[in-house]
Amino acid sequence: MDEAQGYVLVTALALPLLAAGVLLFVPGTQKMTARYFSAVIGAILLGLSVYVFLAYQASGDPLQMQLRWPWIENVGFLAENGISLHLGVDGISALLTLLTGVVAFAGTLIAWKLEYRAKDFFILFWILIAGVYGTFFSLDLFFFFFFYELAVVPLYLLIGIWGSTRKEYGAMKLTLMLVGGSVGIWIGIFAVVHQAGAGSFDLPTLWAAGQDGTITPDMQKIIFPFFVVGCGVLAGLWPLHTWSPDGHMSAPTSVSMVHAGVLMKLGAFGIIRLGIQLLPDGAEFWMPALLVLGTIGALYGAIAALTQRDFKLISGYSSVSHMGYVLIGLATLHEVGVSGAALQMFSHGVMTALVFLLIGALYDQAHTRDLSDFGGVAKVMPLWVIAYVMAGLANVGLPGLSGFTAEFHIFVGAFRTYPVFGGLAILAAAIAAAYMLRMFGVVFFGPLNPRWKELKDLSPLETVSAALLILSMLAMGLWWSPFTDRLANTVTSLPGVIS
Amino acid sequence: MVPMENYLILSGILFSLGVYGVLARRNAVLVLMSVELMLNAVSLNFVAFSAYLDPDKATGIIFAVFVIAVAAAEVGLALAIVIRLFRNRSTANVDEAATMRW
Amino acid sequence: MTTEILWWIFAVAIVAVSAGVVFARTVIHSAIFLILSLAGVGAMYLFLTIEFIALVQFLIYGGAVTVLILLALMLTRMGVAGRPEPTTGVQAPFGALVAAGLMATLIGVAVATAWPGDPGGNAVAVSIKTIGEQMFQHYGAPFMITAALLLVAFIGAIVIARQEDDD
Amino acid sequence: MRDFTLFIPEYLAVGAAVAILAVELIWPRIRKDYLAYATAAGALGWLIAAIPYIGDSAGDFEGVLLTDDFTTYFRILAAGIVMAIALLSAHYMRNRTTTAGEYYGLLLVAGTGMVLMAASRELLTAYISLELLSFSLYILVGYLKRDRLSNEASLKYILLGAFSSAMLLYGISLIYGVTGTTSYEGIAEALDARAGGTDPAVVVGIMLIVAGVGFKVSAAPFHMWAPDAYQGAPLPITAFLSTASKAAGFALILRLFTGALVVDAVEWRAAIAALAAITMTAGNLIAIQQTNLKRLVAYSSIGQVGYMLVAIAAIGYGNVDTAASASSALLLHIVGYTASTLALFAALTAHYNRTGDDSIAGLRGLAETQPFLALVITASLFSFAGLPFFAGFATKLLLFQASTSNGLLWLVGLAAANSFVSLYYYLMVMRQMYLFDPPEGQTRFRPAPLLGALAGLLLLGVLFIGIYPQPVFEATDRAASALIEVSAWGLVPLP
Amino acid sequence: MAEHAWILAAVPGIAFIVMAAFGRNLPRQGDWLAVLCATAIFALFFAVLANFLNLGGDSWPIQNSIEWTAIGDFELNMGIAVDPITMVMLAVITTVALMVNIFSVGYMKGEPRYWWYFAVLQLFVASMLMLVLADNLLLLYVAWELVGLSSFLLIGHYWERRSAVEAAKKAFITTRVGDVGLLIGIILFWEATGTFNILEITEHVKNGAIGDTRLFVTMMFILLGAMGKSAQLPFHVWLPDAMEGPTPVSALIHAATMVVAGVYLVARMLPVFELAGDALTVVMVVGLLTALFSGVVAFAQTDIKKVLAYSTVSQLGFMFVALGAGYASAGMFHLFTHAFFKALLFLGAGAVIIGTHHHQEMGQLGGLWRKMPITAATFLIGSLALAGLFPLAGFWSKDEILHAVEGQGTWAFFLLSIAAIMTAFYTARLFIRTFLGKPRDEEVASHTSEVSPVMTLPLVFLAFMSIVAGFFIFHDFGSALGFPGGFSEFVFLHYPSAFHVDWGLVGLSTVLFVVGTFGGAWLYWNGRLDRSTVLAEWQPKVYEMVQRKFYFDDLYQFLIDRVVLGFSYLVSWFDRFAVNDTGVDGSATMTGYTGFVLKHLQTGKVPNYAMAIAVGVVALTLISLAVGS
Repeated sequence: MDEAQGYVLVTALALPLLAAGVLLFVPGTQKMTARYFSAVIGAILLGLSVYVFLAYQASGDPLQMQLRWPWIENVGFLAENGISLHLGVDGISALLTLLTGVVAFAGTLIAWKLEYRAKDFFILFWILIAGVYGTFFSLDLFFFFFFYELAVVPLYLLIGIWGSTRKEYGAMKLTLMLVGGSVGIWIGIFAVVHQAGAGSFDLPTLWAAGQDGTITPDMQKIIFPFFVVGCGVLAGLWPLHTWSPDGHMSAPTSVSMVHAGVLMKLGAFGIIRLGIQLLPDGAEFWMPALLVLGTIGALYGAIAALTQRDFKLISGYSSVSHMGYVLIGLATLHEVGVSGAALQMFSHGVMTALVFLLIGALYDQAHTRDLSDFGGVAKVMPLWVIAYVMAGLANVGLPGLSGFTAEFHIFVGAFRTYPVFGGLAILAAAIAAAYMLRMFGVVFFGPLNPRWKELKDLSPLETVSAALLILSMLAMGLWWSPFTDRLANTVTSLPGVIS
Repeated sequence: MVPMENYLILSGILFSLGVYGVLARRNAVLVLMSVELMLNAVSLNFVAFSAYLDPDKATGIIFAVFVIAVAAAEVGLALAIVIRLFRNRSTANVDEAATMRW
Repeated sequence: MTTEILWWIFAVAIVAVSAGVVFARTVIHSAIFLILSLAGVGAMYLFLTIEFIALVQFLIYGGAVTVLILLALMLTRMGVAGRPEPTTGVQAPFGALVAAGLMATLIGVAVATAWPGDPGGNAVAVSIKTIGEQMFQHYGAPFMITAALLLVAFIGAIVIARQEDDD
Repeated sequence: MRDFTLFIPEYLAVGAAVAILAVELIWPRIRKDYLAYATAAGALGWLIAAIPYIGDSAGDFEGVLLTDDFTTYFRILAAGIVMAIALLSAHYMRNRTTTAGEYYGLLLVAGTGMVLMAASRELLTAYISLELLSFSLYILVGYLKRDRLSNEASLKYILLGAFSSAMLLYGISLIYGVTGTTSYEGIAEALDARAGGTDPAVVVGIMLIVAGVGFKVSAAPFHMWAPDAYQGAPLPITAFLSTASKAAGFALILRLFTGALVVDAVEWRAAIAALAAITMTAGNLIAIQQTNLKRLVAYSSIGQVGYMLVAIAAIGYGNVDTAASASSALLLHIVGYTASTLALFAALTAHYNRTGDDSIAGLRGLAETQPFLALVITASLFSFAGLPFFAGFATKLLLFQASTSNGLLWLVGLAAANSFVSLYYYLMVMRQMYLFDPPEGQTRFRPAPLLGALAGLLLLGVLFIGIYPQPVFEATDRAASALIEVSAWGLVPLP
Repeated sequence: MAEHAWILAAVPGIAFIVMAAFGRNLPRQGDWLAVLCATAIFALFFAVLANFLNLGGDSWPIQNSIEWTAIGDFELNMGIAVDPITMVMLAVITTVALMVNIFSVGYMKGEPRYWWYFAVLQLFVASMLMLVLADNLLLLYVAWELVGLSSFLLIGHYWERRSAVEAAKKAFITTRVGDVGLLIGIILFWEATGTFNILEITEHVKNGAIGDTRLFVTMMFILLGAMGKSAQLPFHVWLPDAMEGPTPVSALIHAATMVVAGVYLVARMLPVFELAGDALTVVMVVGLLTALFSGVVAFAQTDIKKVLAYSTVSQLGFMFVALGAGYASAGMFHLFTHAFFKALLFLGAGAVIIGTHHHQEMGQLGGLWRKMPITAATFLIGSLALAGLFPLAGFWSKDEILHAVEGQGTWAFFLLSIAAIMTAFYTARLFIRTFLGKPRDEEVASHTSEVSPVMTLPLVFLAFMSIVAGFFIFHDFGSALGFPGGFSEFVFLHYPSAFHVDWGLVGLSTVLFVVGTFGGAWLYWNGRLDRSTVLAEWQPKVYEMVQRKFYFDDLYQFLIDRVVLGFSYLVSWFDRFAVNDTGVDGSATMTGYTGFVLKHLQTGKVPNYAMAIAVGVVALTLISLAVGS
C-alpha cells in the first residue's frame, strides 16, 4: 500500500516535468492547446494532491507513502543508498502538497489569459511546480536541494519575461537573493553529509545522525545558521526579505500566486526539514534568535504595509509579516506552535495566492496598482471585492477563515514558550487589520471614480480559481481537525519539540 | 673544487635576470631573449645537479638536452608569431599589442 | 685552484653579459650579449666536464637560436637601424624588485638546502655512453614526443610566418 | 619494459594528423570542411581504439608512461573533445583560411599531448607532453594570422607560456636536485626518506611547478593570458582551450600530486587552497564586468578551475579515501564541465557563424530568433552555475561534497558562494537572450544541421550527467582508483 | 432541546449562506426569508427555554461539546453551555432580532443591496447567538470577531459614503485593539489552566491555578476586550460613529446586543474577576467614568442617533459599574431592560428618519408628535424607561444598580446618581426637541408622515416590553411565568435573597428622574432655548470641549496620523534605503565594483601578466612557508 502510494508521489512529481517536456514540442502558435493541456495537468495534479492529503493517515509512522529508487550509490564517497530518489510525505508536507495542488491549479487557470509566449510560460511554470512537489516529497538531501533549486530558478525568466514594474531589477534581485540563500543550504549540506560520515544523502539516515550526536552539537550550532539563513531568504526572513516586495511587484499574476503561495513555504519547510529535524541541537541553540527575527519580521512587515500605496507592495510586506508568524511558530519548538507554523504556511499560501490573483485581475484592466487611483470599485466589481475582502479578513486573522486557525496555534505555542513575543505577534495581527481596512476603504468603497466605470468583474475562470482558494481558506478556518490531526503525529515526532 | 652551490647561485642570478628582462622590457624579441636566459639557467641547474648528485643516470643532462631542444623550437615558433605581429601592426612592442584587456 | 679562479672569472663575466642582455639600450646589443652569455654557460658545462652538453649548447643556442633571433630582429627592422629600443616599461622598477626577491629566494634555496649526495666535491664526468643509453632507452618516449614537438613547431612556424598572396 | 602497443590509439591520432596534412598537400583545393570530417573520423577511430583499454591492466612504458584506466579516461575524453571541436570548426574554418590541414592536424596532436600528460609518470615526459599540447595551442590560437586579435592572443600566450615553462622547469630542477630523480615514484620515495623538516628547495620547487601547471589550467594569478587568448582565438579553439587544456592540466596535476608530491602535502596544501580561493574569486568577480562572450567564458572557466582546485587541496588535506573520492568527483566534474562547455560553444559557433558578433549583447533576442540555441546556451550556463537538471548541479555538488573536510569547510563555502556570484553573469546572458526582442532585421533562422545536432547531442549529455550521473561516475571512479593505485600511498606509509 | 441550542445559531447561519449566495435572485430579495428565520429562532428560543426550565436548576449549565482538534497534549473541545445568563442573552437577542428584522423590511425598502443587508443581519444574529452559547473562550472569541465583522459590514452598508466607510473602519480597528487584549487573555488562561472551557477555567482559578498578579494581568487583558466591544472609555469613539449604519442595525447591534457582549463577558467571568484582586474596582471605575463622560457629551449632540449612541455608551457604563460592584444580576438586568427600550428608541429614531425623509438633526425636527403619533408615543415610553420613570423597565434596573453601588462607597453612588440625572436630562432634551414644540423646519415638516405598520408594530411591541420587562425582577412575577423566582434568583442561583423593593431607593430614583427630566424640560420646553446654547453661551470653551467629545477623536487621529503612520513611513524608508538599497543592492554593487577594480589589473600587457605570475610564485612560496612550518 505504502509503496503503491509512493507511485502517486512519483506521478505528481513526474507529471509537471512531463508536461514541460511535451509543451516544449508544441508549436508556440498553438496557444489554446497549451492552455487546455496545462489546465488538464493542473486538474490532475490537484486531484493527486488532494489524494495525498486525504490518504495520509493521521496515526502511525509520520513518514508515509515512502518509495526509494536507488540513484547513485557505491561510487566515489557514496555508500549504499548514497543518493536515492527517496520520496515520502509527513503531515506537514502532505498539507503543503495540498496547498501546491490548489495554488498550481488556480495559477494555471489564471495564466489562461496570458497571450505573450504562452507556451513558454507554461513550460517554466510546470518546471517550477515540479520543483515544489519534489522539495516537499524528497527524503534525500541531494534531491531536496535539486528540487529546491529547480523551483527557484525558473522565476528569473517567469518574472523577467512576463513581469511588469521594474521587472528586470525585480527578477534579478529575487533570483540572486534566493539562490544566494541556497548557497547557505549548500554549505550546510556539505558539512552535514561530511559530519554524518555515512556517505549518504538519505535524510532519515542523516536525521538519525543529527539526533544521536554523530553530527556534533558544536557543529550543529555552526551549520544551523547556514540552513536557516538559506531557507530563511525564501521564507522572507527579516532582514533578507527585500526581494519580496520588489519581486512580487514585478511578477506576473500566476507567478506571484505560486511564488508567494507556495515557494515561500519551501523556505519554512526547509527550516523544518534541515533545521529542526536534522540539527536538533543547533535548533535549540538558535531558535531564540530566529524568534526575534520572526517577530521583527511580523511587526516590521505589518507596519511597513500601513503606508504602502501599491497593492502588491502591501501584499509583499504582508507576506513578510505572515512568514514572520511562521518563523515564530517554528521558533517556539512547541507542538502547537510548530503546527501553527505549518497551518500558517497553508493559510498564507491560499490567502496570498488569492490576493495576487485579484490584484492581477484588477491590474490587467486598470494598468495601475496605486491605491489612491481607485475608489468605489465595489460598485463595478462586486465579486472581486467580496473575494478580496475574504482574503483580507483571512489576512487579519478573522475566525472562520484559515488565518485565524493558523495564527491561533502560533500564538498558543508562543505564549507557552515566549509570552512577550506571543503578545507582539498578536499586536502585529491587529496592525494587519489596520492596513487591510485602510486598503478596503480607499479602493473598494467610497464614491466610484468615474475612470473605472468600465472595469469588468472576475471572469469565469478567475471566479473558479478564486472560489477554489476561498474554499480552501474556509475549509481550514471552519473545520480544523482534518488539518491538525494530520499534523499532530508529525509535529510531536519532531526532535526537540516540546508539548 | 667548485662547489655545487656556486653553480646554483649563478643559475639563480641568471634566472632572476631573465625574469627581470621579461618584466621590464617591452620588445617582444627581448622578452624572448630573457626567457632564453631563464631556460639557460635551468639547463645549468640540471647539469650541475646531474654532475654532482646523479652521474650514473645523468637524468639532469638529458633533461638539459631536451630543454635546449624545446627552447630552440619555442624561439622559432615565437619569432614566427612576432614577425606576424610586426606584419600586422608594424611593431614588436608587447605593450602595444594590448588591444584585448580587462 | 686555477680552475676556480677561471670559474670565477667566467661566472662574473656571465652575470655581466646576462645583465647586458636585459639592460642594453638596443636590441642588437642585447642579442650580442645573449650570444656571449650562452657561450659562457656553455663554458660552465665544460667546467662540469660534460662536453656533450657544452657542444649542444654551442651548436643549438650559440648557433641556431641566436641566428634565428638576429634574423627576426632584421625582419622586424629594429636591429638594422640600431634604433634605441623605446625605454623599458613603466613597471621596470617593480620588476627589479620582484626579480631581486626571486634572486634572494633562489640563492637562499641554493645555500640553505641540504642537498643529498656530495655537492661539495668535484663534478663527476658523465660518459656520453651513459647519456646515449639513457636517452634512447629509458627516455625513449619523451624523445619520440620531442620529435613530434619539433615537427609541430616547424609546421607552426611555417604556417604562421608564411607570406601569403595578400600579405 | 617498452611495450609499443600501449599507445596504439595515439599512433592512430598522430597518423591521422599526418594523413590530413598529406591530403591537403596533395589536394590543396579540397573543401576545408571535409578535412574537419576526416579529423572527426580520425578522432572517432582514436576513441574506438581506446575502448579496449578500458579495464585493461595497467601497462607501464619504461616507468615514464602508464596506460591505466586513468589514462584511458583522458584518452576517451581527448578523443571526444577533438571530435567535437573538429565538427565545431567545420563551418567556422571553412572560409577563414586557405590551408586548414595544419589546423586539424594540430588538433589531433594537441589531443595526443593531453593523453600523454595524463599518462606521464615522470617529470621530463610530462614536461615534453605539456609542451606538445602548448605548442599546438600556440599555433591554433594564432591560426587566424591576419586577424590582429588572434595574432595578439597567440603572442601573449607563447611569451607567457615560455616564461611559465621556465618557471616550471626551474621548479623541476630543484625537485630533481633534492630527490635525484624525475620519476614520480622516485620522488615520492626520496621525499619520504628525507629526514623531516622543511626544505626550502622542495617548497620553492613545488611552488614553481604549481606556477607552471597553474598557468596551464589558468589559475589566478597565473590566469591572465587566458581571457586574451580566449578572446583572440578562433571560436572552436576557445572551446578547446577551455576544455582540453584544462583537463590535461588537471590530469598532470592529479598524477603528479597524488603520485609524488602528496608525501609532502603539508608544504603545499595551504598554497593550493589559497590558489583555489583566489582563482575562483577573481574569475567570478571579474566575469561580472565582461561584455564579450568569450572573455566571459574565459573568466567563468577560471572560476571553474578554482572549484576544481578545491579537490586538489582536499587531496592535500585528506587521506587516501578522500583522495580517491575527491579525484573521482573531480574527474566527474571535468566530464560535466567539458560537455557543458562544448555544448555552449556549439551553440555559440552556430550563432557566431550567422552574426559574427561575439559580444554578450549580440545574443539579444536569441530566444526569438533561434530558441533551440538559446536553450542550449541556457543549459550550459546553468550547468556552469550548478543548477539542477544540468551536469553542473550533480558534478559540482559531488565535487564539493567529496572535498569537504572540517579544515576545508571555509573553502567549500567560498566555492559555493562563488558559484552564486557566477549566477549573476550567467543571468545577464540569459537576460539578453530571453528578456529582449531581437534587434531590427534579425529574423528566425535555422542553425547548420551539423552544429544543431552536435549541440543537441551535447545537451543530452549534459542532461544525462545532471540527472543520472551513476554510469559516468562509475567510470570516473575506476579512473580514480587506477590513479590511487599507483599513487604515493601505495609506496610509502602516509599519516 | 436545550443541549441542542446550537441550532439557534445554525439557523441564521444557514440563512446567511443561502441569502448571501442567492438572496439577490429571490423574490423580494429574500427579506421574507430573514423574517422567517428571525421568527423561527424566536420560536425556537421558547422551545429551548421551556426545555431548559423543565430540566431544572440542578442540570444547569447544560453542556454539549465535541472534540475539535488535538495536537499532542493540546486538546480543544468546542461546544455550548446553556445557563441562565445565556438564556437572558438569548431572550434579548432573539426578541430584538425579530423586531429589527421586521422593522427593517420597512426601513430598508428601496435601499441599495437590500438582500445583502438582510444576509449580513442573519450572520450577525448567528454569531451573536454563538457568542452567548459558547462554552469556551475560544469559540466565544470566534463569535466575538464575527459579530465585529457583521458590525463592520453593516456600518459600512452605505459604502459609497466616505464617512460610512471611515466609521466602519474605525469600529473594526478600535474593537480590534480590544480583541488583541481578549485573545492574549484567553491564551494566558490556557497557558495557566490548559483549557479554554469557561467553567473549567473558573474551577482552576478557584483552585489557585494562577498567581495573583498574573490573574490580575490576565483579567485586565480580558477586560480590554470587553471594553473595546462595549465601547467603554477610552474605546468609546467607534460607537457614535457607527450610527453611519442603517438605523435598525444601530438598534440591534449597537444598542441592544453586540455592544453588551462586553458586559456579558465580564458577567460570565465574574467569578474569576472576583478572585483577581482589584480587577473589579477597575471595572467599576471604567464604568463610572464612561457613564459620566458620555452623559456629558450627549448634552451637546444634535443628531438624534448620536444622542442615543452616547446614551448607550453611558448605559453600558452603568452596567459595568454594576458588574464592578460584583452584582452581576444588576448588570445583566439593566442589559436586559436596556435592550428593549434602547432598541425601541433606535427604531423610533429610525421611524423618525423614514418619516421625515432622512432628517435626523434635532435642529431640523420638532413637533413631530402630531404627524407621527404612534412613533411619538412609543418613543416617549422608551424615553421614560431610559430616564427611569417608575415603574417602567429602566427604573427597576437602574434602581438595582444604585442598590448594588450603595455598598461600594458614597463617591460611587454619588457619581452614579449624577449620571442618572444626566440620563434623564438628555433624554428629556431629545424627546422634547424632536417631538414637541413647533417644527423648526417647515420644509421637513411638510412631508413628514407616520411610517407603515411594519415599522410601528415592532415599536409597539418593544414599548410593551419596555413597560413590563422591569417586572421580571419580582419573585412572584418570575414564578408566575415558570421561572425559579425573579431575575436575580434566576440568573444567579446563589443570589442572597429574593428582590424586595427598597422604597427609600425608589424615592431617590424618582427624585433623580424628576430632577433630570424637569431640568431638561425646563431648559428645552416648547423651544424656550432654541438651540442647546445654555452651556455654549455660558462657557463657549467648555461647550466646545464637550461638543468635540473631549477631543478624544482628535487625539486618536493625531496619534494615528503622526505617530503610527509616521512610524510606518519611517519603517518603509528604512526598508528601502537601509535594508534594500544599502544592504542588498549595496552588497551587490560592491561585488560588482570589486570586479570592476580587479578587471583593470588585466591591462592586456605581457609584462604585467608576467609580473602577476612572478608575484604569484613569491606569494605562494610565502604562504607555504608560513603555513607549512
